[in-house]
Amino acid sequence: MFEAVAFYLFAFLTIAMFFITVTTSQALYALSALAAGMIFISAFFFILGADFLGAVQIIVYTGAVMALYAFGMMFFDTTREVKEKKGNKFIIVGLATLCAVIIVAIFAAPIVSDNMLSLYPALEGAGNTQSVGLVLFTKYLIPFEVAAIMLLVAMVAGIVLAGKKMDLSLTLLNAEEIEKMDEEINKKVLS
Amino acid sequence: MLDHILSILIFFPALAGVMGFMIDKGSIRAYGVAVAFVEFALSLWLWFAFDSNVSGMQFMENIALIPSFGINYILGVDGISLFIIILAAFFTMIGIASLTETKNEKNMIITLLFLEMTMIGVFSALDAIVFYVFWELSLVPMLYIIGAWGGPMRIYASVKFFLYTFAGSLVMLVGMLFMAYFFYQATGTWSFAILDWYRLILPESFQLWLFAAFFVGFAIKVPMFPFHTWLPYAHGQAPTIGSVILAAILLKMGTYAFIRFSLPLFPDASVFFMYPIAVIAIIMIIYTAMVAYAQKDVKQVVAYSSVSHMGVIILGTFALNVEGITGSVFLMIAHGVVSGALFLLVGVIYDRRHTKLMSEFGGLAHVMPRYATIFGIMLMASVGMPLTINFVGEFLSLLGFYEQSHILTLLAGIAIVVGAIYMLTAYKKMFFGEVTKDENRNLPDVNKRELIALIPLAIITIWLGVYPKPVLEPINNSVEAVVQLMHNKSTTEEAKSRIPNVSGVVISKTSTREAH
Amino acid sequence: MEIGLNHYLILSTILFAIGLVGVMRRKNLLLLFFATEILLNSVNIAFAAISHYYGDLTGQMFAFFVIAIAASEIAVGLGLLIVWYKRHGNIDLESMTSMRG
Amino acid sequence: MEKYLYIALFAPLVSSMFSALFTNTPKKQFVGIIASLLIFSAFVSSSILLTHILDGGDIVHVEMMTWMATGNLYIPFGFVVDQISVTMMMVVTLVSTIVHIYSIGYMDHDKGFNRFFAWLSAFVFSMMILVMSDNFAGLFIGWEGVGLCSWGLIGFWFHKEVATWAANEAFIMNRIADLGMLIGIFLVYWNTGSLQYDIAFPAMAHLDSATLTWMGIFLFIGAMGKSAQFPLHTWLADAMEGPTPVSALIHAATMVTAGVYLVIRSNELYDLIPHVGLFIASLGAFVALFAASMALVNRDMKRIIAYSTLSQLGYMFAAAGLGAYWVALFHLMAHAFFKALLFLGAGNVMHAMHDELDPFKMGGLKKVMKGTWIMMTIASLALAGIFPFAGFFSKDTILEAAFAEHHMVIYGVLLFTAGLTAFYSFRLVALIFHGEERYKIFGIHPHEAYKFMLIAMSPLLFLAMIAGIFQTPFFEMVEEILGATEYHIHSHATLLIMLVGTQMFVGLAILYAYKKYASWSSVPDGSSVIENSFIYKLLYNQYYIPYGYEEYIVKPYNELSAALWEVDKKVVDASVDGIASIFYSAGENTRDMQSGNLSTMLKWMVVGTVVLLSLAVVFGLAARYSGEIMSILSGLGV
Repeated sequence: MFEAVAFYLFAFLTIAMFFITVTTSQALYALSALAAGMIFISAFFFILGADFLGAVQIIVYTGAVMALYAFGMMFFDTTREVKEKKGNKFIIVGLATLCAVIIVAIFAAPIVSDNMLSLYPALEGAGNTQSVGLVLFTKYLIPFEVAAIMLLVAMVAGIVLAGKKMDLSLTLLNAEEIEKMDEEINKKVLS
Repeated sequence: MLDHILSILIFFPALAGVMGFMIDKGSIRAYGVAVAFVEFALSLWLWFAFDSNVSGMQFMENIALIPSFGINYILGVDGISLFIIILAAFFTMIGIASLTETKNEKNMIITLLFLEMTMIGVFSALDAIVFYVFWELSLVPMLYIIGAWGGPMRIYASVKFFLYTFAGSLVMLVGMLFMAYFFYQATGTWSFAILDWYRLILPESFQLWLFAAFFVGFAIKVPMFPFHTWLPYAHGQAPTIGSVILAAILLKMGTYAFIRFSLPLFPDASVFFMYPIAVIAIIMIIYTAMVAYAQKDVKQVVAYSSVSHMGVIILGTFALNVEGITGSVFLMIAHGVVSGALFLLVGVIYDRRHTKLMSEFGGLAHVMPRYATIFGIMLMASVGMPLTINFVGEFLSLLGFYEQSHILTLLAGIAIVVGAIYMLTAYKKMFFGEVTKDENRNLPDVNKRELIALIPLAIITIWLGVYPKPVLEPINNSVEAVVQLMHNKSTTEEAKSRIPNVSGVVISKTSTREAH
Repeated sequence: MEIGLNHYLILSTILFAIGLVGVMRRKNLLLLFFATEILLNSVNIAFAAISHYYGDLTGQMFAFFVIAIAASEIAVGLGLLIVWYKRHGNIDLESMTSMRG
Repeated sequence: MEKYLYIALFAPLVSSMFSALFTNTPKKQFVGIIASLLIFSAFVSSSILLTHILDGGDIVHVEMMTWMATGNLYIPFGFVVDQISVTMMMVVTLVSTIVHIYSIGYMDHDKGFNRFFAWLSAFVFSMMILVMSDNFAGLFIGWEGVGLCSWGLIGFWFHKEVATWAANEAFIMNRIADLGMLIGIFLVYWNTGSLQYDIAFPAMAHLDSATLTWMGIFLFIGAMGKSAQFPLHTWLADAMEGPTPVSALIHAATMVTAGVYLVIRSNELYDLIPHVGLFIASLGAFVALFAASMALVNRDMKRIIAYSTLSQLGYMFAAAGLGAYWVALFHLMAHAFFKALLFLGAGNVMHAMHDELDPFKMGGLKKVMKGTWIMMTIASLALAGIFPFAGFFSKDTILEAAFAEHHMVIYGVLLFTAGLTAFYSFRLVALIFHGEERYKIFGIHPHEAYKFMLIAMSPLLFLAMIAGIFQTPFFEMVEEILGATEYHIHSHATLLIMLVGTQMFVGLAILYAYKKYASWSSVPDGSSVIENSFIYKLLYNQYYIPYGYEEYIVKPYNELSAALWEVDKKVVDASVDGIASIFYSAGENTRDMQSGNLSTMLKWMVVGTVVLLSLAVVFGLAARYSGEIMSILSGLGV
């Protein structure tokens, strides 16, 4: 009973947050709503007994990713309203709904759902951090290492891409130099 | 070395071609001629070492490539493929030797060497996948030759050539995969080796579909009516050397593949489709001959005549008896020599006048008597004059098909009439009459370089016309094996009766008369 | 009332649909990124739920890797966005038409 | 004896190749002389072979080497000298020797002197293969070879449009017939299993008559082309564009008789199918009359002789068709002599008249060209069949044969034609050599040909006069191979009446021709009544047959070819291009999808996802309910 209440509550909250994320015209709202949605999702993980995953969710998404977005947004002009594309909203929503309905229909179809439920009952004790660690460092060791390298590479790439001329500081430059830089940038843009 | 002579034959030109990139521009021609000559000498050695009394494959090589799927690098040569390989080497040699001034000569020669590799590969491959790989690879150098050195519409022509043949061969690939799958179903092991496939007896309904799949690929390559329209464009736009190789060797891939794949693999389907294909062949023969007659461009005349002659080859192939198939294999060689020579000859006049329109010529026999003579010899070979190489093949092909159908042979025989009509008309327009155009008055006659290419061809034309035995005998032995295989494999009553049982007949070739 | 796998799957589907809506209607690339995050997360829920109900940790592992990939994607994606912004002064999808066929 | 056989066969080849070496060099007298000597050596060898055969020696049969051998087919280069071929060899080598020598003079001023001898000797070689081969394939080699050489020689003056046109016409028409021949050969092979005469002919006795009929018909079609029988006759008259020695050798004495030779060679076949033989005889008789009628009014000297050749070929076929093979062969031989003589004489006249061919523009030439006059008159007498010249013996025997076989219509036609023959021959002689010297109007100064040319012709003159005495030895020689019966009218009185009657009829025709034309004084200009009569026009235009061919065969062929080319471009090729353009336009239309706008792309991506998911549903359902679907479909009768 408690599980059901929690599920529906968090389901409602998650859907609401994500809905705001995709509909709001304020980037900051969107960011905040997304962060909130992430946290609510971690709740599902806890309900499902995937504690470690829940923790990772909060740390990585709400902590790291959101921070990254927040920093990223500082580069862009986020104060103004986000212009949305003109176009038929019905198509968009319709397509998405159709997609969702089909997927639901597939899962709800007797043949699929019967197979799924009747085969494996839920097991207690699975999902604790220890067992996750065991699996992660034995069976999935190589993917884990690869993921680590990938993250490293992504980090380096992020720095290299974003960090050009990071050694220059606007506060340490005088006005003329800044103007010159602007001109150069403009030239590049024009070319 | 003899154990690997086929691999050497295939890859020597390719390696030499790669090395060619390092050769200086000025000496590339000598290098190319040298390589092609060595290759030709090797192919002659192959002939020398070939035991013409053996009907099966010789010089087999077998290296596993993907054993789990039965894909192996299997090579081998029999009487059917031997001479086409030699012809390929020969034409590459004289092609390079007679190459007139072209831009990017180096690229051309290297491309030709690569093309040689693919051609010899196709004719010596005994594994369907290897065969397919070489088959498709052969498109690339030809595409390049047409696209880079062709006439004003070269891009259109080369793309058309490529897409057309490529589309066909994809269908063929599907057929091959199905064939391998059926083989797997029947035996439990995968194999793409043609010789393994030969042992597989398929039910007639499967044969029909597979035959059709293979047919599309081969028919476009031949090219059979109504898939022939890429050929005139390709010939019209290709440089001389491209046309020569295309007509002499590349087209033979299709007819060769009919004999290598379609007939022995699907004997019942071959009998089933014999009449429709014969009708197509007859349409090819007469229709394209008439179209050839309407051409204004002499190269197009030769191109359409090529299609027309290929019709006779197809007809001989589907005679399904030893005489017809031997004739068609011989005609492949004959047609290679003759049409190759005709394209070279057209190239000679094109180099001098930069036009191929017959209305621009006239009276050339006055100014270029040697050229007119050689052209005349090739013309007569083309119309099937006895004692020239073409006659032997044409005669045997038609003779063979006569056993299957009298009336269709009569119709196909119209080839010798219509062939004479367009060829003689073209010759008359070009060579006879007074010299009407001033530009033609001082044309130089064929020079030494051109003679190097043309004289051997003329000699072969006459020599094999008078004494075809050295070539005919190995072909005959291999063809007898094929026909016997077909007879043994065929399941339907009709096929059994259409395909003769060779072993049951006393072979009276070595009669007592020949003994003395 | 028992919460079964289907509930989670349907939730995941709904979230996925919302993500799709975002992907389709957002013009601002940054906000488009948000939408992709939603898509990834919706899948994560499905993974975790399946893992739970099947008693197999593989699902969680996948979710874990998805998170890792999402993180690196954001790192690289944001870097690229910044470069783009420096060049063009905006991050509108409409301006990215150099891939026109 | 084999040595002589090889000399006879290959001396012409050597001669041809030797002459061919000099084709690109200016005229060399020695080329002609050496070529003539080589052909003469072939003649000598043939004579030795003839004496060998006459002495009752064995048939010389050699097999030189294998030509084609595949499957059950075995074709060697085999040569046989028997009574038939030795006769042909004699005719060929004798006439060609004379023509070679004659040509040295005739082609004296021609640029292509050397080339001419190369072609001429090549022709002799082909003809020798044709007559000496011991199988049908070898025969076909020669058959096509003579066609080729005839093409080269008709079109010898290739700068003349008409000459090359005629050459092509001759070649193509012969090709049509060769197709029939080829089919005949195939029939022989598949029914008898061999192409060797000595195997194939005996095997034919066991075949059913329908097959044999087809065989006979197709082989005869081949013969029709080579011997220019109706309806493939038009090329022969046009072939007169070639140099006159060529006309004498190829289009009178040898090549055109190849068809007759074929029928004679296949006598064992035609004996089995008398109804085809009767058809051949009827066609022969028809052609004899038909050609003679065209010769009556023609105004081209060479064409008149050509039609006369055609007419005489008709006689030969009539004889061969009636089973009188030896008579046909004998007439072939005699005809070769006097017709070659006639042509060579005409060549002299042409030279004298600077290539003028209209006999109406000549007249009175006997004063300046006495030798030629005598020769042509005697040749014409022989042609007309006046006793005791060659034609009397050969032609009269044909008439007797027709009479003896009770084919009175054929006999009547042939008899009537004999009269026509006499008339047109002497019309020609009278117009050329008698009457007023009309050529003076055109400012021509005729002169007699070289002495050695006349001497070269003299053997022919001699033979045209005395060939008749060979009849009995000839008959004795060939009777064993041709199984011949001597055609004798049993009642002497009938025979006498026939002979005298024929001679009188012919003689009257000659006298009428002389009376009408010997004193001709003007050049007709197309205004006289007779020239405007329907029959004259019909005959003069060769029954409008060439016109009909041109109009109803050549032109439609041209148009059909052009139309087919359009079809090739506009239908066959366009349909392929159409398929390509469907793809192309599909791509062109869908490129908007790839606007480069990411959000559009994303939208399409979602569409794709939906489609794939739907497909999954559909297939899932289909898989689940496949049994039901099948039952429903089968219920619908699919």
